[in-house]
Amino acid sequence: MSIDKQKEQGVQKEDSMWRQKEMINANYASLASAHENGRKIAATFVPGNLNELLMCFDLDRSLPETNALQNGMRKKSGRMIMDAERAGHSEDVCTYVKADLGMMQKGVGPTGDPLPKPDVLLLSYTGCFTFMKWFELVRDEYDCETTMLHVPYQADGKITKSMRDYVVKQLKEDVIPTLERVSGVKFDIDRLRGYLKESAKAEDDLVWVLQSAKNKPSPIDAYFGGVYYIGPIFTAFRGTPEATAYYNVLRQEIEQRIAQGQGPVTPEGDMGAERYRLITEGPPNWTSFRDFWKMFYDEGAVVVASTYTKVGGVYDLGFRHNSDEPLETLADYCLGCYTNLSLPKRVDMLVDYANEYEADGLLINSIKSCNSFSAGQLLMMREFEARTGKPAAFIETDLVDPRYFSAANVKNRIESYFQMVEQRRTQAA
Amino acid sequence: MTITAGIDIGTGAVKTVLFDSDGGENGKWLERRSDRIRRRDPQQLAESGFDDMLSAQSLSRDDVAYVATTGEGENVSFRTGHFYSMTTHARGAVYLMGEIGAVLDIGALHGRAIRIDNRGKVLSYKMTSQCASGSGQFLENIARYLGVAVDEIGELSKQAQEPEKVSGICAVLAETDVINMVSRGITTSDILKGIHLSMAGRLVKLVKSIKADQKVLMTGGLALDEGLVAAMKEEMVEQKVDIEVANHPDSMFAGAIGAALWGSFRHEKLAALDQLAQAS
Amino acid sequence: MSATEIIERCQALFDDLDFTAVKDWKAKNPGGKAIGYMPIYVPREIIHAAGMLPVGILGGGDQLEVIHGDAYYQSYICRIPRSTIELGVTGRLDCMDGMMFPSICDVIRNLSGMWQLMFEGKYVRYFDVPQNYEDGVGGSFYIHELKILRDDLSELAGRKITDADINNSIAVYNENRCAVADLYDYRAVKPWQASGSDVYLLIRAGMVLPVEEHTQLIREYLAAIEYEDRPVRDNCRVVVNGTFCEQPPLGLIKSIEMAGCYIVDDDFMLVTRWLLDDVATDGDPLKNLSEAFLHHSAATSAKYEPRKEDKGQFLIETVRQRGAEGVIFAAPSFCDPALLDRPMLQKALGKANIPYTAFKYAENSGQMQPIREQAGTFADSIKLWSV
Amino acid sequence: MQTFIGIDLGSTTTKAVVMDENCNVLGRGITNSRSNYDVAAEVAKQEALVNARFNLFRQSLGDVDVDASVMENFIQRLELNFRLHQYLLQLEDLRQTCLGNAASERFRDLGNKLIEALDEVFDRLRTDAPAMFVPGAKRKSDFFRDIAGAQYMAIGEEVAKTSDVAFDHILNAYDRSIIEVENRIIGDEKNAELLNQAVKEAFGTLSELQSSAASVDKMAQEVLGRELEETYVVGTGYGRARLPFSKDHIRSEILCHGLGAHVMYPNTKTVLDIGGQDTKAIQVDPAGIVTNFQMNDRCAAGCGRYLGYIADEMNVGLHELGPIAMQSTRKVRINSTCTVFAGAELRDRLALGEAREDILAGLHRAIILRAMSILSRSGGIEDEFTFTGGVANNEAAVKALKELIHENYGDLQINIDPESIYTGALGGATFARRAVEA
Repeated sequence: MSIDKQKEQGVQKEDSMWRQKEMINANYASLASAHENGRKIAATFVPGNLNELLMCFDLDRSLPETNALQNGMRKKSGRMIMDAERAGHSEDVCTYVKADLGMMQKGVGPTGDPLPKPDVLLLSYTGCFTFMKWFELVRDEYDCETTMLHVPYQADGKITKSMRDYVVKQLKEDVIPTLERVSGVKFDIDRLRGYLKESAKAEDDLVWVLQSAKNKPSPIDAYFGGVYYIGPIFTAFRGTPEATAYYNVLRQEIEQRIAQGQGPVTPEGDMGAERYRLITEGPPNWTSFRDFWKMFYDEGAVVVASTYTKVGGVYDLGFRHNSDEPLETLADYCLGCYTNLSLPKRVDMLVDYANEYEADGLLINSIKSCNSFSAGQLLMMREFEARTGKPAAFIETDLVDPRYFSAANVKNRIESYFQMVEQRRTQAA
Repeated sequence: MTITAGIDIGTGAVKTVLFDSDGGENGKWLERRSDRIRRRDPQQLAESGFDDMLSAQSLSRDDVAYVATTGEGENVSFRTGHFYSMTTHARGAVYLMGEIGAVLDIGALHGRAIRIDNRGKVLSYKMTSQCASGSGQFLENIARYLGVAVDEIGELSKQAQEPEKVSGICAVLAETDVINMVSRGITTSDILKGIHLSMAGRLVKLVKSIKADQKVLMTGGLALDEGLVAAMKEEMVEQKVDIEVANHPDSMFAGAIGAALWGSFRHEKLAALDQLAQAS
Repeated sequence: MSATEIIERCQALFDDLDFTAVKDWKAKNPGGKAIGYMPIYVPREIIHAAGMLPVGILGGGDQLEVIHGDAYYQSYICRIPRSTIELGVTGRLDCMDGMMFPSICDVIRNLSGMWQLMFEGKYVRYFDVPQNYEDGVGGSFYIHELKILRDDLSELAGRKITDADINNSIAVYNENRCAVADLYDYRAVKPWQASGSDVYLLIRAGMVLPVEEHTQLIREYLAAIEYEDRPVRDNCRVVVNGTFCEQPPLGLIKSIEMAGCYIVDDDFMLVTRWLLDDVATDGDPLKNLSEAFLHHSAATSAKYEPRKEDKGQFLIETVRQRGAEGVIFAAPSFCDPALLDRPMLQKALGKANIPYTAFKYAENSGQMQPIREQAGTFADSIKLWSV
Repeated sequence: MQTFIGIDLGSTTTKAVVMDENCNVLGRGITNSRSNYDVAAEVAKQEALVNARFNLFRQSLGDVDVDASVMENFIQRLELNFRLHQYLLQLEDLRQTCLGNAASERFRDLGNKLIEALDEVFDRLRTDAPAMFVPGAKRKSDFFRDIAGAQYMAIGEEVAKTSDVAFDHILNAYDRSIIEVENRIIGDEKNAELLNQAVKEAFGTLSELQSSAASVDKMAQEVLGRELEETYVVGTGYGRARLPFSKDHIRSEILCHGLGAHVMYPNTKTVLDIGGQDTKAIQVDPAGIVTNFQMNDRCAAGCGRYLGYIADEMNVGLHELGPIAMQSTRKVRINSTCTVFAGAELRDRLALGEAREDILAGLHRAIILRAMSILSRSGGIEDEFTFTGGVANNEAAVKALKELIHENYGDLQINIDPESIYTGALGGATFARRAVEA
């Protein structure tokens, strides 16, 4: 359904939402016609997404995880996954990968526009082992030129010079030359600087938006709403003026909500009274996103901080793209993504969030597909409870595999959790 | 001519056949029997069944050139050799139906799709995963719960108006699903059909995953469940698989037949090797 | 010792979940330290050069009762981290003075962080390896990682580790690599003599024994096995692939053979066969180790394959060299590297007309019936149709 | 009088607890959840109310000057007689339903044979009935489905041998009738009537009572006549969503189990409940408030039903498993607790020549191992520890649990109440009481 039609029908959304929807659709439209219009397509991942660099070579950007989640939300992923499994991919492995391969078989993107095969795969191997095999699989299937950017893991919670040098060297000696060859465009570092400046502006506003959740009531839901807010910056738009404009509008909307003491907007309009403030760890489930969200706002639960909104960059801890050292800043950006952080560091973040955002507790949505997130979450939960004295709940779902979302189970857990928090509160009072 | 026996020990029943063939070719079917295990010792069932068959043909054990076991028959004491289920079902299926591209073996606890060439060689296969509410066992449990006799299942299932599939992967939770259906007033027919469809869904997925391109023959204990057969046909359409799912009145013997024929083949091969050995 | 006695000793080492062998070594070497390492590869030479005992930690097998370990993991994560944590919280790993977690997948990667939180005060090292194979790029990063390891260990050992020390250790490990290679070659020729489980147990012994002793043990076995007279069975020859991290239960290896397959090559405990040739024992040892890693190491699912056309070639080469008739892909359930890689390897085998079959296991799998069923059918299809 | 009722709608059984305003448990009732939750809830509640009356009888004992032992004896008879009548009532219903079904199309070609066979079966069932309800008699279970079922199988098989009707047909006649029958509610009036009858008969059987019959009867009538007002009802458990209750009459089973365990054992810190298809580990604070919980889902491995399948597979009663396992002399490690494949595993092991009791012991340990890791996930075990749910009545499971707790957490107080299966309902009833206080 076209956006204007939806608008006519008065579908509940803020301006920023419409803007974003338009940006996304425009990008898919552009990808669809890229080859006719002589443009080349690069595919790359959200964590370690070097959007500014790719723009320097006039490449269109396609992000496989985003495609998969868009297909999930449109209830198309289930079939794609089964197609991939039938083609011989294990039922045990990441469903983003299978949804992506299933989609590529058909060559049609989430919006229904054709999605041509990418001309180059920028394998920024950042914080997720599966990425590496994912693009090996795509390369194996579609013969795409592939360039690997290996981003070392922050095992000890810090970025060392050796790590940065390694990444920068790969950019200089491997990634940039490959992109030049594929695109036929010469690399211009000043052009990169320009995009990076633009990025930093949007990043400031994004951080302001995410931190607005410190207000009571919180004007935003930093998880279910948050996934929309991170959209442009984490995908094909960081470094573009559209993105900067989007965050500007978004910020104004939220300033207004704060002034009027309003809570978050939900698919069913404004949320009722804020009863629970939560931190979340882990990605959401996309195939039942609405039902999942409803389980929260129906109970007056709002997420005030989430780690998932940091997979494409932990900006709230201070990182900004810095145009003064363009390549080094790209390296630091990749090295700093949430899933590239050590487990102890991730626990610290959760604990700090719980305190700074005055949360009642932690909810971990453990994702079958994503071991980078999930392996160790049960320990993170214990550590969190021990260090904050706040209760945590643990549920298991998946990203885009409808077979793995059991509404009854999830509801039972969440219900019991809220009743528990409630009970402890009345006890304390 | 060589007389060989095939013994297929399954979860629910022991199937035994006696064949007369030359090296497994143009086999003549002498005897057959199937004994439901019902908590008895399969080994003994196999042995007694075997002997009864012999006496029916007024033969002695020495007249049998090769006793081939399959299924869970690896440790049958009086066997000559053992062949694995997929090998034997493939061979048996070809004997029964000739031109087929794949075998779908459906037992009490497993489902296997086996792609074969026209001589019955196993090219590839796929099995249902361990935890599967789609097992025949599960169907039987539910049938009893619903007060339906095994021989009624098919008929009832065919009468279904609006079947509802069981969602649960774990059979126990799936059972609860079913109980909930009953409590929501879903008819017995619709429930059974629902289970058949869920099973069929999984099985067709198997058939697709082995990329079968020719007629598929259903074998094993559930091959003759009309309800399942019907559901299979529907699911094939549903999942856009354009090949015929056939079945054969004797398909439950496919494993035993295959064993008997392979036994004969092996027997001749070994005999040949002996001669070679003696010659040299 | 007879071959059987040697294997009995290895079996005893294999069954011992308390690492008594390590404790004995420490008793004999006062002040000596032990460093545990997980699959698939760490440069044991450097640990050895520090005068320490490298100990392979391969999970708990099918005899360990996992209680606390399960509490840390969801149903969809493989077994090895659970049983490893169980070994840790039950004090069985107290005899390790440090733990190394190679970069193999996200589960093991995160386990390194869990170890930091759960066992404070112990030396924990996530050992990153380059996925870029240029000496000047990945190489210099890797050499830096090796330096860190060397310096950490010399601090732990309380003495400087010289290049001479490392070169000497490299020589010792060259010996071991050579013995292991001979063992594999022997089995490929006479698989009925050196059974799959024999070879497995022999290599497994190398996870807890000092390398010199292990080399010796293999040599003794090779000498003794010739005197055994074991029946030749009508089996086909297979390469087992995908078992490089979580180990299959011994019962599975035996079941494969029972079902009619001789294992003529495998990727169990790759650490012993990771570097394919001798490593130079003169000059800068870290540079030599790096070059060996970058240019002369085994291909596995945990590595990036820079060139599409090389995908699966290493496996195909192994099949050819060993005269194998097929490949059995046995991978642990939920093993990302093995299971994501498998379709590409299968495609490559398909092109090379090499038959294969595939199934999954867990280190504590109990039911071998389905395994025998599949391995057996595979063996049948090769045997009955080979003219 | 006011009563407060908690109903725990479990996946396999439904439990009810009736409480007075001083939080004393008056009565407990249990029934199989069958395919109709409303019926199950109603039946469980009625059972609990009937049971409450028996306890009221006990409470009123003091009012009459009769030797206590005689009185206790009287009440026991009373209860047994009541159960017998209830049983016979349903048995008759079953008979009619079976005969009805036997006359249907399906069995046409059997002519009268099946009808005759059924008549014989039910005659014998009726004759055997009283023996099951004499003091000290053991019954396989307390659910009509199970008692009648077991008897029916046994007798049916014999009848099948003598008559020329296949056992399968006789069995099928039962299978298709039992659901109908067990979904018919007996009803309060009928129960009252049966109770009255039972009282009269109890007098008949006990001569010692004749002298003081009048006072006893007066007491009895008073108790029978007393009105039990259902002041507040709280529903919980797996099937709670299906109960015809408003939201504020529903509580999560986690909270109910936590509170119930706390009510039984006020020092409880950790609760383990192993039910039909889920296992819950719950941590509670000194006030009985849940501080943490973990439960299995999407896979019922290692839950109560697992033992059910095993019992079926071995053709023994569920309650016999424990005792058999207790005879084990050798340790057998079993790693898979998948319910459906339990049977296969069992056959595998038997084929390997392992002893039945050793395998069973291994299976019990496997279940408890799973529970142990769920406990560990919820934060471990703290003194005191309370084990609830159906499996808590299985001695082999308890043995394994005690061993493992000792091995992993040392010596601590382990509470197991013989009535622990009612824990959730007890918590529900307590919430009901509190709801009215507030």
